Amino acid sequence: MRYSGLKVITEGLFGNKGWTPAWRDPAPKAEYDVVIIGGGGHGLSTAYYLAKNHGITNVAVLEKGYLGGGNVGRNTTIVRANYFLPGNSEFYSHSLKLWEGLEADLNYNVMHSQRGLINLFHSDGQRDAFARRGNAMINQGDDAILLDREGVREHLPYLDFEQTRFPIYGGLLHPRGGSARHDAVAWGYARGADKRGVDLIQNCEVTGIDIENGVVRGVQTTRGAIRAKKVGIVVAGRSSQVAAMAGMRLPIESHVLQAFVTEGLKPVINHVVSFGMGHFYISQSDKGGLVFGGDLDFYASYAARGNLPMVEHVMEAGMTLMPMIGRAKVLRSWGGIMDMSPDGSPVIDKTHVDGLFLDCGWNYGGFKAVPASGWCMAHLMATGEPHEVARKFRLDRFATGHLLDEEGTGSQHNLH
Amino acid sequence: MPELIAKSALEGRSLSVGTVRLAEVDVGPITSVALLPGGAKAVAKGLKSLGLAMPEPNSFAEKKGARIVWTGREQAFLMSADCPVLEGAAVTDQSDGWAMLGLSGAAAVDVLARLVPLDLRLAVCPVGTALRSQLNHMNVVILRTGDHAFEILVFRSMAQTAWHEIEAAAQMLAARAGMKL
Amino acid sequence: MRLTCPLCGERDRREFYYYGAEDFLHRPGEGAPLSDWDNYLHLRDNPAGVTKDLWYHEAGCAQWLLVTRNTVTHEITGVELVAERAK
Amino acid sequence: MRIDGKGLVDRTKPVRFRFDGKDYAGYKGDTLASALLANDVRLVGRSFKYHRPRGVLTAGSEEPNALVEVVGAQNQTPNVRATVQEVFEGLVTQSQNRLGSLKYDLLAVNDYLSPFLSAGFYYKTFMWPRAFWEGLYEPIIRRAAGLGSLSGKHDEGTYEKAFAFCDVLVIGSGPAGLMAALTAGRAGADVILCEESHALGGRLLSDSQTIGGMAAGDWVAQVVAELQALPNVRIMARTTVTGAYDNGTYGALERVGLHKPARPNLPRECFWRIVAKHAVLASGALERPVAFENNDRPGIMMASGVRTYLNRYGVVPGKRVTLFANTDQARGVARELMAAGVTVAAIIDPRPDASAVEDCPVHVGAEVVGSRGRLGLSGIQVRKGSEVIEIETDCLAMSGGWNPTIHLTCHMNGRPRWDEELAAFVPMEGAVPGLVAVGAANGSMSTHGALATGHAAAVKAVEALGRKVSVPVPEAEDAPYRLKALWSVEGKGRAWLDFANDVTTKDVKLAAQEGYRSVEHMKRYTTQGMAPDQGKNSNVSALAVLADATGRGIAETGVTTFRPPYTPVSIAALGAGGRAEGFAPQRFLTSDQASRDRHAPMIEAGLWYRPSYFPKPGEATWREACDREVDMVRQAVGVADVSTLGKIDIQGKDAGRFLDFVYTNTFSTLPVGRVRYGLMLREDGLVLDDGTSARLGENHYLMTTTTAAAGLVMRHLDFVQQAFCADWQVRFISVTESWAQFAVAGPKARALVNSFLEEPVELPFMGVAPVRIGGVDGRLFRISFSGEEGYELAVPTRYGEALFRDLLARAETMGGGPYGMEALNVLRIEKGFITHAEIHGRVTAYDIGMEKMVSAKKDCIGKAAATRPGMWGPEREQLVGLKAQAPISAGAHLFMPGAEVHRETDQGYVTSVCWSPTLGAFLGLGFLKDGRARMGEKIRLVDHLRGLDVICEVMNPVFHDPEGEKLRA
Repeated sequence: MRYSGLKVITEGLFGNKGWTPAWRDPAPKAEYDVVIIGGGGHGLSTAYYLAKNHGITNVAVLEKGYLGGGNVGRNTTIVRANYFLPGNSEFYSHSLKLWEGLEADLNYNVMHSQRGLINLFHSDGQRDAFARRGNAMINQGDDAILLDREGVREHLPYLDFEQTRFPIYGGLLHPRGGSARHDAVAWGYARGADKRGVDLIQNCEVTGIDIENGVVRGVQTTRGAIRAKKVGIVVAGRSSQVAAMAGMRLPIESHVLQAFVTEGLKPVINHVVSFGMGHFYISQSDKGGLVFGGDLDFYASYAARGNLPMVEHVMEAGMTLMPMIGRAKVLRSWGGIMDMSPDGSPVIDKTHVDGLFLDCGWNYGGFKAVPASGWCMAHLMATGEPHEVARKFRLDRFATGHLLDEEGTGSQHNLH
Repeated sequence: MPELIAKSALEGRSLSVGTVRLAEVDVGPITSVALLPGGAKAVAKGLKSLGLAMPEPNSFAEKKGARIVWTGREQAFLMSADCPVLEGAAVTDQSDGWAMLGLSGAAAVDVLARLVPLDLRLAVCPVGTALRSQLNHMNVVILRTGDHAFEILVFRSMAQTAWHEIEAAAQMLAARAGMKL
Repeated sequence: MRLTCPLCGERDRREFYYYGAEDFLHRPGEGAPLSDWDNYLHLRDNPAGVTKDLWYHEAGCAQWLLVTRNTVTHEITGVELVAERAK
Repeated sequence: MRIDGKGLVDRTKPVRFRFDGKDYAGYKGDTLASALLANDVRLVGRSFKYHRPRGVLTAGSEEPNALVEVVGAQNQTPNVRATVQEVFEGLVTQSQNRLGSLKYDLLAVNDYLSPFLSAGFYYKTFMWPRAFWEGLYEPIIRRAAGLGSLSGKHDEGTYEKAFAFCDVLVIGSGPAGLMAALTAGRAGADVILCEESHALGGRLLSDSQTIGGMAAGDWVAQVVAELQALPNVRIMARTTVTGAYDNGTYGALERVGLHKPARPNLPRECFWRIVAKHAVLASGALERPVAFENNDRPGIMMASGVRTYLNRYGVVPGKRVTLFANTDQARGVARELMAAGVTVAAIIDPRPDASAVEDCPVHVGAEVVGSRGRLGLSGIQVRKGSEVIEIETDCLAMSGGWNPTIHLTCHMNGRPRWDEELAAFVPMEGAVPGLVAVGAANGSMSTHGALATGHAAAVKAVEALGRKVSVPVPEAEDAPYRLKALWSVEGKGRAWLDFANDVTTKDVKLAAQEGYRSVEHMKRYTTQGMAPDQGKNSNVSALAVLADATGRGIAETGVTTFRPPYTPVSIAALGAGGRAEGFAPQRFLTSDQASRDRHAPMIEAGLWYRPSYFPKPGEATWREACDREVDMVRQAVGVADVSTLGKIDIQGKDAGRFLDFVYTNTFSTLPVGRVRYGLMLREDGLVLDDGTSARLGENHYLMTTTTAAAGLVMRHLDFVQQAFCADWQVRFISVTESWAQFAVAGPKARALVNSFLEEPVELPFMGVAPVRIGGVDGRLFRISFSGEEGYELAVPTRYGEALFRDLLARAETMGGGPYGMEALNVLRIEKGFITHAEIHGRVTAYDIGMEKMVSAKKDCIGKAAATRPGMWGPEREQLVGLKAQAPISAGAHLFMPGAEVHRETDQGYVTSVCWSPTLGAFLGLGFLKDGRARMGEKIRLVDHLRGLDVICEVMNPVFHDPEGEKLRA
C-alpha cells in the first residue's frame, strides 16, 4: 500500500477501514541467506538496504522485543553531520544525505526537519575548536556558519546573554542539522524492508550463535534454530552479550543516558541548541514538547533509567543558559543503554568468524547514523568489503592505535 | 622592603538572616598531616605533645585550643596550633588554602539541608563529627561544632560563592518562616 | 543512588567520579605484548549483572573504591578501598 | 453551584481571582477548578488535537482537561492544573490552546476534519513536495500543537532544592498513609509524611464515612494533630513524591509559594531529594473513565471528582446529575448528592445484577452510549437492551472502577501484576527495594483494608529499625469491591480514552489494524499516554481496548513503563540554583580586585576569572593593549598572576620514584633546588598534561599542572598511587590555593624581583630557592613561559593581593606593568610553548616533538600504549610553527598550495594564532602531516568560516630566541 495525502482522504471518507498492516508478522523460516540480530533502527535499515541496494531479500531480522524498542525509540532525535575527524565526517555526511531523501525513499514521513543546529561556545579556545570543526564540515561538502554573539542573539534571543555563568561567545550553526520523529524512522525502514520480502520477527531472542570451524552457520533463538549464511550483530546496547555468544570480548562498556521531555508548549524553540560548558542540548518536537538531555549518568548500567544527580545537572545547565524554560514541566524522563567505545566512534566490521559481522559502538550518536549505518553494514555483508565511508570503523583500531576520538578524552569509555 | 598586608578570603565578614548567623572564622594555622606507610607510631608520639591523636574517620577532636580534623585516609588537618615535628608523615601547610565559615542558629541545619547532600540529623551527625562532602558544587569539610552550629572549610578561592549560596538559602528559609500547613 | 564509602559512610552518588571496570587495576607489566594493553585499556566483559568497577570519592576522602555492583538492578553488594584491597 | 453547609473551604475568607479576563469569587481552600465550578463555569479548555470544548474531569493532579495558564507579573506558567492550583487573592489565569476565544476557537475546525486526522495520519502524508514539509506543513502543525505558552522571558521566580533523611517515608495521607505515619511516628522513628494536596486526609476528605466510631474528618484531624505534635514526624503538605531512585532516594516536589502572591525570596517550589530507609506508598487509586461516544463534553466528570467537589468544596457541578458507574462504591456519590438536596436524574449501572434500589431512577444492565451539548453537557443517551433513552442532565458522574496508583513502584523497571478480580494492575512486591505499597495503591480498596495494611507496613518497618510499637487499628467500612470491567461502550462515534491527547478507541483499533500491536507501538503510534496526564486516565483502558482488538488478554498485552516524574516537575525546580552564575562556583584570584581596579576585562578560565588585558588610556582595542604588554615584557618587565596553575606538594622517600612513574621523563635525578619540565601521558599514550616540577628537598617535590587539568591530574595521581603503589613512601596534597604566585618576566625581571627580597639570590635558569619577602617566607622559581628571563614569586595566599599591587607599582617605575591572558598567549606562541589548545587529547609525545622525553630507562604511565603503530609515524600530524604576513586563524585547515580544498587533501589544522609584535608577523601553531620533515615549505591555510585563504611558511614552532639565550641570561 502506498501512502499519500489522497490515500489519507479517501480512507478517511470510508472510515479508515482499508488500512493494511505496515508489516507482516511471519513465523521464522528454517534458513535465511542473512540473519540480522536486532530490530532497532540500525538492524532494520541494514535489512532494508540489503534488499534495496543488493537484492538480498531472503533476510530475517530477529528482535527480542518489539521493533524499534531500543535506542531508536528513546533518543532525542537529533540529526546532524558535524564531525571533524576524517573517518567520521564522510560517514555522517553520507548519512545526512540519505536523511534528506528518506521520506521519498521509504514512502513514510519521518518528519525530518532541518531546523538548524547551533553549538554554543563560551571561550576563545572553544571558538577555535568549533572553527576547526566547521571548516572540516565544509571541506567535507557540508554546511557550517560561525556565529558571533550577536549572530547567536538573532537566532536565539531568549538565551541569557547577560547573567549566564559562562558567557556566550558565539555558536557554530549547522543549517542542515535538525531532528526527526524517531519511531517513524524505525517503522519506515521496517515497512520498507517488509515490503521487499524481509521477515521481521518480533519476540524472538537470540540465545546462541552457531559456529563451525570458524564459519557462522546460524543462530539459536527462543523460537528455534535458524540457519544462515551470514549473520549481522546489530544490537547496540546489548552488543557485549551477543558478541560473547561468538566468543568475543568487545571494546564496549554499556552506559545509561537519560533524556527528558516536557509537556506540550506552543512553539518557543526553533533550533536544536547545545550548551558548550555543561551537558545540555534541547529542541522542541512538532507536538510541542521540549526534548532535551545531557551527559551519561557515567556508571556502567543496563537499567535504562538514571538517577537524580545528572537530572539536576541538566536542568541547572538549562536554567543558566535559557532561563525562559523554567516553567516548562518535565513530563517524562527515561534512559537508553549506550554502547560506549573507547574513542567515541562506532564499529562496522567483520569479525574473526567468517560470515559474522558486527555493527556496534554507537555511543550516543546512533540515531542520526541509522541510514548510513544500515547502508554500510549492508554493503559490508553483501560484498565482504567495507564501504568507503565506513572503512575506518575497524574493530582492531584500538589495538593498533588508529583512533577516531572526536572528544579527545581517551580510552575511558564513559567520557565520549 | 615591602610591607605585605595579610588578607583573609572574606575579610572577617559576618551576617545574620532570620535565626541564622554566618561569619568567617579565623582558625589560625592549618597543617595537613598525612601518614607515610609505617609512620603511625611516630606521628602519634609527635601529636601527643598537643594532647591529640590522629582522629577516627569522620570526626574531630580538640584540646587546649588545638583541633585535629579527620580529612581522609590516614590524613588529618591540625588547626589552631603550630605543628610539632612529625616524623613519619608528610606535613604540608594548608593555612592559606581554605576559608572557614561558621554557621549557627536554630535553622543552621535547615540551611545546610539546602546545600549539602548529608544526613545532618543530630543522632547521625553528633557534635564532633567532621565530614568531607560538597556544598552545592564545592568540595568542603563540615564540622559539627554544636547542636546548632557548624564550621565549614571551603577552598579559599570559592569562599565568595559559598558565602553567597549559604546566604541565599538562609533568605529563602527566612521567607518561608511563618508559613503554616 | 548511594554508595557506602568504607571511610566516609553512605553518600549520594553525586560525590563520586566513575572511571570504569576493575580491569584498570590490572596493569600489564613492562614488556607485555600490545594485546595485553588492548585488553587492559579497551576490551571489557561488560556484564549485564554483577560487575566490579572503580569509583573515586572525589568530594569526600579522595579514595579510589572497588565497587561490586549489579548493572541491571544497581544493587551494590560491596565496596572496598583500592589502596587496601586484598590482592 | 455552591451548596450550603458542605465542604471544608473557609467561607469567612472570600478570595477574588480572574479567569479569561473575568473576575470571580471563591473561598480560601478552593482550587481554581472548584471555584470555577462554583461559579458555574464549565468550559475551561480546548483539547490538544481536535480543539474540542473541555471541562473539569477530575479533582486531582491527574487532570487531563482543565489546564490553564497562570499569569504573573513577569512570567506566565503554562499547563497548570486547575484542579491543583489553589485560589488566592489576585490570582490571574487564562485558558490556553485556542485560536480566538475559548468559546469560539477557530481551530475547532479540526474536529470536523477528524476522519483525516486519525492515528498516525502524519506519517502517511505531507511528503510531497519535499520542501513543503519544513516550509508549510510542519509550521502549521507546530502552531496548532502544543498546549500552553511560555512567556519567552527569563524565569525570574525563586526556586529551591533540599535534602532530607528519614527512617520511614510515607507517601500519601489517606487512611493508609495516616495510619502508617501514626504507627511509625509513635514508635519513635523519623517519619516524613508527604501529601500532594494542601490538606491531609486524602479521600477521607471527599466522602462521608466513619472511622473508629467518629466522623472520618474528625479522625483525620485527631491523627494530624498527634503527628504535628510528634518531634520525629515531619509533615510535608503540597508535596508530591515524583520519583523513586536507587538506594532509597526519592524525588519530591513541594509547592511552596504557588498558592500565594509572589514574595521576595519565597520559593515557588522546592525539589526535595529524600533518602529513606523504608518507604510506604499510600498513594491511593485513580478512578478511570469509560469510553463512550462523545464522553468528553464539559459536565462529564469522574464520579470521584463530583464527590470531592461536593464534600470537600461544597460545590455541585450541575443541577441534574446522572451517574454511570460499575461499582457499588460509586453509588455513594448519588446518595450524598441527594442528601445535599441535588437532583440525581438517573443511575446507569452496566452490571445486570446490580441493585436497582435507590432514591432515584436506576437503570441496571444499561450503558451510556452518547451525549449532547456543544459547550457543555445537556443530555445523554442510555441503551438498555435494544432500547435507547434520552436523559436530560448537565453533569454525568462516571466511574469505570479504579486503578491503584502504582507508578512509583515501576520507576525502577518493576513490572506490575494484573489482578483479574480488581481488573487492575497492582504492584509487584519488592519492585523498589525498601518500598511497600499499601491501601488502595496495593489493591486494598476498603477503608479498613487501607488502615490495616498501612499499619502493618509501618509495624514491619519499625521492627526492622529495631523498634516496637502497638497501635490499635480503628474500625472502618470493609465492603467488598465488586465490579464488572467496562472499558468502552460499543458505538459508532468517537469514544475518548486519552482526553488530553485526543486518542479515541478508534485510534487504538486502527493501530492494531495496521500492525502496531505491541502496547509500546500502540502508545507511540497513537500518542496515547504521552500527554500531561501521562496516561493516568487512559493507560489501562487503552491497553484493554488493544487487547480486545488483538485477541489477547490484558496481562499478556502488558503495560508501558511508568517513568519519573509521577506528575510533571518544572525545569526551574529541578534546576534550582543553576540560574545565572549559580551554575558553577566562581573562583577569584587574590589579584582580582587590583586587576579590576585597572579596568582589566575579566574572562573565565575554567572556574577562575583572569584578566584579559590591562587597557591604558588611548588604547581603542584589545590588540593595542596586548601588543604593548608583549613589548613591555620583551623590553622591560611584566607581571602576571599565575596562581591558577595547579600545585601539588609531594613528599616521601619515594616521591622521585613516583614522579618517574607518572612523568615520561626522570625526576628522581633532579638536584634539590632545581626545576624540570615534565610531560605526563594518559595510560593510552596520549598527552595528559605538562608542567614543571621543582625539587624542594631530598624527599620533597612541588608539581605544577595546567589550570585546566589541575583536578584531572590530582585524580590521576590518586589513582596511580592507590592502585599501583599504595605501599610506596609518598603522599601528596593540593596546595593550589595555598600560594599566590606571580610571573615576573623580561630583561628587568631580576632587578624587580631582587628589590623584594631580603637577601637577593642568584638563581640559575630552572632553579628554585626559598626567599623572604617583607618578613614572609616565600619561594622563588626561575622559570619562564614567555621566553624572557623569568621568575615566579610565590607567597602564602593571604599576602597575594599586597604583593601583586606592590609588584605592579614597582614594575611601573621600571617601564613595566601587568600583562593579561592575551599577551601571555602571544608570548608563549612566539616561543612555541604549548597549551591545551595543542595538547587537546589527541596528540602524542611524538606529535609535539617530545618523543625523546619518554625515557627508555624506565616504565611510565602511557609508555606502552604510545608504541602502537597508529600513534607515531609520518601519517600523523605533527606540531609546526606557521608564519604569515596576513591574518590567520585558529581552526583553519592546511592544504598544499594549488591543491583542491576538500577532506581528502586536508593536511592539518591550526590550533593557536597571534600577531607577533616582536617578529612583525602573524604566527601560528598547528599540526601538519609529517610536519617536522616539511620545515621551510609553503602551506595554504584555508578558513571558510572566516573567509581566510593565506599562504604560510612552515617553521620550527620556537619563533623567538630559538637558542634560549634570553632564558638563561
